[in-house]
Amino acid sequence: MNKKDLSLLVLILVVGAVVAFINPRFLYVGNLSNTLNQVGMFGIFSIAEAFVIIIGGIELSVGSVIALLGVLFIDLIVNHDVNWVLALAMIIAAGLAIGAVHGTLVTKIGIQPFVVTLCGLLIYRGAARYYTEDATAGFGFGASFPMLEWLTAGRTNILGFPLPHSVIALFVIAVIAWVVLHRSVFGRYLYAVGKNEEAARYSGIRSGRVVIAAYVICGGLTAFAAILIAMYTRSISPAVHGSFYELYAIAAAVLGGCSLRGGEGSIVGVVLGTVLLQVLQNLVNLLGIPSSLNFAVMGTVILIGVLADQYLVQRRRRATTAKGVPQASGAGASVGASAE
Amino acid sequence: MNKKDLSLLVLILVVGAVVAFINPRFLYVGNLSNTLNQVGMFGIFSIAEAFVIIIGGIELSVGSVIALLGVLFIDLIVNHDVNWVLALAMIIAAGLAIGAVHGTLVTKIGIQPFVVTLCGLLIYRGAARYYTEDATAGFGFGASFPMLEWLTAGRTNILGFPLPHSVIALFVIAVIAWVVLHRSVFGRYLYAVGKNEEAARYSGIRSGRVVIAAYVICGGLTAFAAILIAMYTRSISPAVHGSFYELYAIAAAVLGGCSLRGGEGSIVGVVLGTVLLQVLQNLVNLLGIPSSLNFAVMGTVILIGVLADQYLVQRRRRATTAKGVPQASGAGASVGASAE
Amino acid sequence: QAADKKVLAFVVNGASDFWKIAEAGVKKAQGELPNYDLQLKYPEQAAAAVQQRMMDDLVAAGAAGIMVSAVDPKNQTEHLNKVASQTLLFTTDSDAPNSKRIAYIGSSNTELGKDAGKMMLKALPNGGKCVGFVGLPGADNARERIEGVKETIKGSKIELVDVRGDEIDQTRAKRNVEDILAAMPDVSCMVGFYSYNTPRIYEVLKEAGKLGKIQIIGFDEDPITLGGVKEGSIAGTVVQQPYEWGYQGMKLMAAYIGGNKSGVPANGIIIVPGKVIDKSNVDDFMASMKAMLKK
Amino acid sequence: MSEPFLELVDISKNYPGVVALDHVDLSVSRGEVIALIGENGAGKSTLMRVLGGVVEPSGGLLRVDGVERSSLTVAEAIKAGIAFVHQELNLFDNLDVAGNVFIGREPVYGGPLRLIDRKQLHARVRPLLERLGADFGPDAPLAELSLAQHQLVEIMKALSLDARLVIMDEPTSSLTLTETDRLMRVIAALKADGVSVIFITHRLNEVVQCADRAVVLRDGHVVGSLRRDELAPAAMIRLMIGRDLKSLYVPPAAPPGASVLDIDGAVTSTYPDRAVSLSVRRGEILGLAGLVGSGRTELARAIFGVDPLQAGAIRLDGEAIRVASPRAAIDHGIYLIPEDRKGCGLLLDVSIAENISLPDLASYLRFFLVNTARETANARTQRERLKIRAPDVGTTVGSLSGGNQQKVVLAKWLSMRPKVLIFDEPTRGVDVGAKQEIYDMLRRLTDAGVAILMISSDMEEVIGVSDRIAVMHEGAISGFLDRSQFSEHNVLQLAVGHAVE
Ligand SMILES: Nc1ncnc2c1ncn2[C@@H]1O[C@H](COP(=O)(O)OP(=O)(O)OP(=O)(O)O)[C@@H](O)[C@H]1O
Ligand SMILES: Nc1ncnc2c1ncn2[C@@H]1O[C@H](COP(=O)(O)OP(=O)(O)OP(=O)(O)O)[C@@H](O)[C@H]1O
Ligand SMILES: [Mg+2]
Ligand SMILES: [Mg+2]
Repeated sequence: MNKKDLSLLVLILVVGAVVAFINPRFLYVGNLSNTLNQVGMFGIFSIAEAFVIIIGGIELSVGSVIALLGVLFIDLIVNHDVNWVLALAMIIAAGLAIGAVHGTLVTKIGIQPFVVTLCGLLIYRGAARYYTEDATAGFGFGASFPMLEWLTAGRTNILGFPLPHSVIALFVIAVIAWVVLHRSVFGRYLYAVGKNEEAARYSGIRSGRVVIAAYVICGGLTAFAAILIAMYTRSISPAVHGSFYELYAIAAAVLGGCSLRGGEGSIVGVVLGTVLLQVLQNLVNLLGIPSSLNFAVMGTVILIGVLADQYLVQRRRRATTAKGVPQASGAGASVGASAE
Repeated sequence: MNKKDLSLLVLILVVGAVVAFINPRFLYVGNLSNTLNQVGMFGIFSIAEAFVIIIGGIELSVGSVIALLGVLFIDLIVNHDVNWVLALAMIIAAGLAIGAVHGTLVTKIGIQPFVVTLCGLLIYRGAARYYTEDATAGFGFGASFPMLEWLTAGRTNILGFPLPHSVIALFVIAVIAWVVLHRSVFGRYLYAVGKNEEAARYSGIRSGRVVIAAYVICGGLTAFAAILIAMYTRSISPAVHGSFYELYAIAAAVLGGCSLRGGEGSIVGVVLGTVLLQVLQNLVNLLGIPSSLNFAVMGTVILIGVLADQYLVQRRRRATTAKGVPQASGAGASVGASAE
Repeated sequence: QAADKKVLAFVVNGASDFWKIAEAGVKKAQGELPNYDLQLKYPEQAAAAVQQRMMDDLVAAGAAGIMVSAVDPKNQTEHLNKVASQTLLFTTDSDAPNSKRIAYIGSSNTELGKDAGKMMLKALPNGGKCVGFVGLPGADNARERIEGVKETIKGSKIELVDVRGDEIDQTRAKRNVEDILAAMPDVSCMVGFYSYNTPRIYEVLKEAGKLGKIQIIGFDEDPITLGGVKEGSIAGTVVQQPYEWGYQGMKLMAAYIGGNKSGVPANGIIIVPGKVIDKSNVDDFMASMKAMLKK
Repeated sequence: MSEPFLELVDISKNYPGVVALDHVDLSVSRGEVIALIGENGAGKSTLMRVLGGVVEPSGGLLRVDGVERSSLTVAEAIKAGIAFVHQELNLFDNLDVAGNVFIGREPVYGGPLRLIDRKQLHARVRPLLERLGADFGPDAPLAELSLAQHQLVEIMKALSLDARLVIMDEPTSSLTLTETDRLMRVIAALKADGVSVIFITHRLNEVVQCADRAVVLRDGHVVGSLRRDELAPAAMIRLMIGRDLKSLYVPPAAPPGASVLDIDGAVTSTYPDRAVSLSVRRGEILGLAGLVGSGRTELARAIFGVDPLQAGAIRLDGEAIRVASPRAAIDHGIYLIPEDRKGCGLLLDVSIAENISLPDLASYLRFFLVNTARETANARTQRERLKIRAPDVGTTVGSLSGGNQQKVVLAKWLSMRPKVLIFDEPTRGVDVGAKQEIYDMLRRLTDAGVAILMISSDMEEVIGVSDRIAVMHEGAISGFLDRSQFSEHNVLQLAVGHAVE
């Protein structure tokens, strides 16, 4: 765990402690379990986004993909009586395919990732709305897929704590992603391509493939998150479902230390970023803050957290240099950051 | 006008011709005038965004600022009986102040622009909603400020064409912005800081000030656009007013040749990007395309345009190299673009 | 040939299921109006500016009549007048009484709220704390419904302590219910003001095993809401009749254009009353809905 | 010498407006050390890029082990046993040293998972570090290393490849004598192992030291080849630039005047417990020598206001000044020509003219706008003066050869009116002919009253150009040398911290 992750964790603990102090119900098992459930769903597609951000790209179509694939998934199992295992596989495959298309357009045709995925954002949202004729897709009353529901939206009691399966899924995915990013050769390549694509090519890395792979992973994970979210809401209004979720994902990744210039970011950070965002949502409801202030509270807490972090970093640096101890790395960081 | 702008213009003309062919009403004076009015409003804050993108930053709070300042403006003149000239000046000042705060947080404290302006997006939206208690702010029936209305939302007949004043404002702003960006020393500095902040500093450019100036310009122009938009809609639901407008702005800038890595972009391109986005909106309504497909059509046309452009560029390049003529610079561009 | 037909457009205020029912009504009217091309238009965002733009474009494209559910009727008056000066304009869903619209057809949200309030009084004879859930708390329809509820329960032991908004994000809608359940264990009734809010309440209470212990009062006719009513776990729901708006509105517009203005009363207001659906009449209602949507 | 295993036949390469290579032939035999020399922009790097698979030639063919092909990809080149140290460094500053050295060839375990075997990775890097005498560990983050240390990492990367041919494109341009010596020994060892080396450099004594053969390029042609016994600087210069060069040192026109810039107890962050004091006098060139990492660049950055000074004072003409930013330094008349041209010196995708005018735009104003005609005219003058090889001043700097880029960096500052000039490795990658031009210019500047502080790792340059030499060792001045005391030996003694007898 690096320093940035640590200070994020401290921020979460401080916010949590303050909320728990004002309203102890924050710590109730039920509430924690609900919040964790949200963390699970949002964390998965935030990790997806992080993969793309690390290679220096961006994926804006997350929310629209969640809407489109969610609609398709429900449609498959409710209206077309497709076996849910098959439907699940089909949806994940669709997500992978979307990722492959994005990656190919970016690398082979050379279109800016922002443009490619902005078009994705528009097209998939439109497709979802057109497909359902703007009607809400849902399970209807009493429709039931016990096994699927239990797997995706259920909770398992562990030492008296109802652990949501979504968070178990997030845990598994995060561990795998961590190993891939921080321990495997492929992860190295992701960081290398994100930092300096030309140098990566000079080192014999097939940077095109690495970029495509990142988008494919992102697509697959987003599809999986889409299914979890669909099973959670059990109904999808294609016009609004998942809109703005790409911002959540990017925010979580950036809070977690990813730089939009590529080549930076840690999985632990992204998960912690998601936790922070979800705790903030929870806080607004628990403290009875008017829901109109929801966004404002979120923004303010993030800003204060980041400011405090910067302040501490600068104080520490000043303290060490005054004492004559060699200063921390990244002397240029505070200045260079302005260009980040 | 560079090549990129030219191909954007061609795309707009092609789309326009197709629409006019299918539904000649596209060319009716009233319709063109309406579309131009939209171009005026959206173009101004897209130019604002371009300034920030050129220095390598990003401004996500455009939509929220438009909501907050719009609400404040209406509140000032309707409920507080402030003279509209004064109110206008106050709102512009507020926009400049917001920009200054963003710029300072980015340069002096060293927070990533994405984080700063994301917090802005959240906070200003929340503030607007809280201030109005989520109620719609508007002029109500009969409230009238003839001079202000004429200036901001009126149209002047020029050779039989009702030219909206918003588009005149855009024209004036675009000309000034063009001179500033492409001819002045300050413009040089903006591009230099966006391209290589370190090198700019070594050349004696006060990069911090340049960055702050870009955010201030962005804030001021956005405030102006907020007033025009408020006078156009005459009512603002703080929860949704202007939401997603930052995406429009970024999309227009990127379509117009700005790179999110900074240091690139032209004013002509940004204006053309706005025109394209607005013509596409108009098209959906005029051709009776189901509105659920609105987004999808927009995305598809943009994608096709960009693809065609890339295709032509690559063909031209191949043709020249085959002939033995030295190939265009940036051989690595198509591959390097993947990292853009 | 379709281009020769006169276009009548029904511009709604945003995409939702609710308007699907209206669309069924419009479709029925289309069957009876072969000389007209009836269109239902969804703006891509529930924002006044977007809707205005859409109407401008429709006028430019030569629509003969527009029936609109204005996003923000109070402040859109001027623009509505501009539209009314160029084509036939009806309003629906929420009226703009000061505008030059020819007629309004729809229900009164305050009345619907009052209906819901009455239901709450009946469901909670001993009073209790209630929390409401809504998409956009600032929107007029939401305000009027909330007003209606508050007016009716005033003086009783029932209290509407909070109304949580969710920006029409279903994930947040569900999460809001979960959070309220955690924050207020003594809540005794929940009100879903928008059509999708009630099913989300139902699901959360079901998962928490609180069905029956916490009363649910809903609006609109989401299938899950109706299922819950039928099951007895939802006290009841107040529905509007958008089908009638779509059907009657289109017919009236066509008639008006054709010269028959008798359908429009002097004040121009045609109220289609809401309906309270509870366990007693839910089966009938579901059957009639099914019949309506089939056509 | 055995049969050539690699041949370039009739290779050409065209860029818009430039013929970079014009029907070049070159063959490489096992265990042969070839020096590739020539003026800036002669095509050396381009030729090597063709061999390394980075650039596709416009014509000609490559013969590898007898197999003919029209071009190579990077992967094929690596597979054919060709390792490449690029002139412009290509490293990842988000990885550590070991990660950079073995990028693309990480030792793995875990079967299909392909996890990185860190232990083995470090174990493999350590001997390389020792071989080059690097003073940092395998897990040092690259972002914390200096430019010269980056260059060492690049070299390690090539050495780790187990290659048959190692191409080094100006590997020593920012190395000092010590590291260079070590590199010469490494090259000898490679040769003994039967590995071939192609070595590009503008320091001709290095060629004499290690090469079996020198191939000279001019304007994209091979103009000659010198055998080991013909290798002498004068002969090489004659082939490269077609004429002889006079000796380096030109004495100042007048004796140095009062001190202009005084540094008093300056402390930088890397060496917080050591202080630097020195002064530069009007009309003199003070050479600043030292080993890699001795803190010279740090000092220059602090004087120029890029990094804050931890302690100490700067006086200009006797008055204490506060330099908070480069702008402030420039306003005081103190200019810095940075060593890292790619990172700090240039906007790569901007034209030559705009790069040159950037620090001095205020003087190109006409009604608040930039007078582009004057800008272009001035850029043309500079191009003439410094012999920048480019089709036009509108050419983007990124497409120039390394040495020509360096000349653009110099041109940026030479068109202004400085009081004190700090050059950090002014001739990094500049060819002998142009070097002489630059030295002449330095002298002209000092004769006009400018004080120059010249940081240089090139021993020949330090001794040949300076009027006085200061030597740094671990963040402090270990001694000054007057012209009478100038010798390689003395500089080295001071550089490693010994006193001069
Ligand atoms: N990508 C490119 N686009 C256009 N011209 C180029 C490009 N790369 C190199 N050139 C041109 O090719 C010529 C040869 O360049 P090269 O880099 O091979 O020179 P060099 O001999 O290595 O010089 P130096 O000693 O300065 O490194 C130069 O004139 C240069 O401007
Ligand atoms: N950005 C940085 N962050 C941390 N340490 C650095 C940084 N840049 C340089 N250093 C360290 O500072 C020390 C002094 O470096 P400096 O560049 O001043 O040396 P130098 O004498 O100019 O040598 P050369 O440039 O030849 O390497 C080195 O040990 C280097 O590791
Ligand atoms: Mg070279
Ligand atoms: Mg140095």
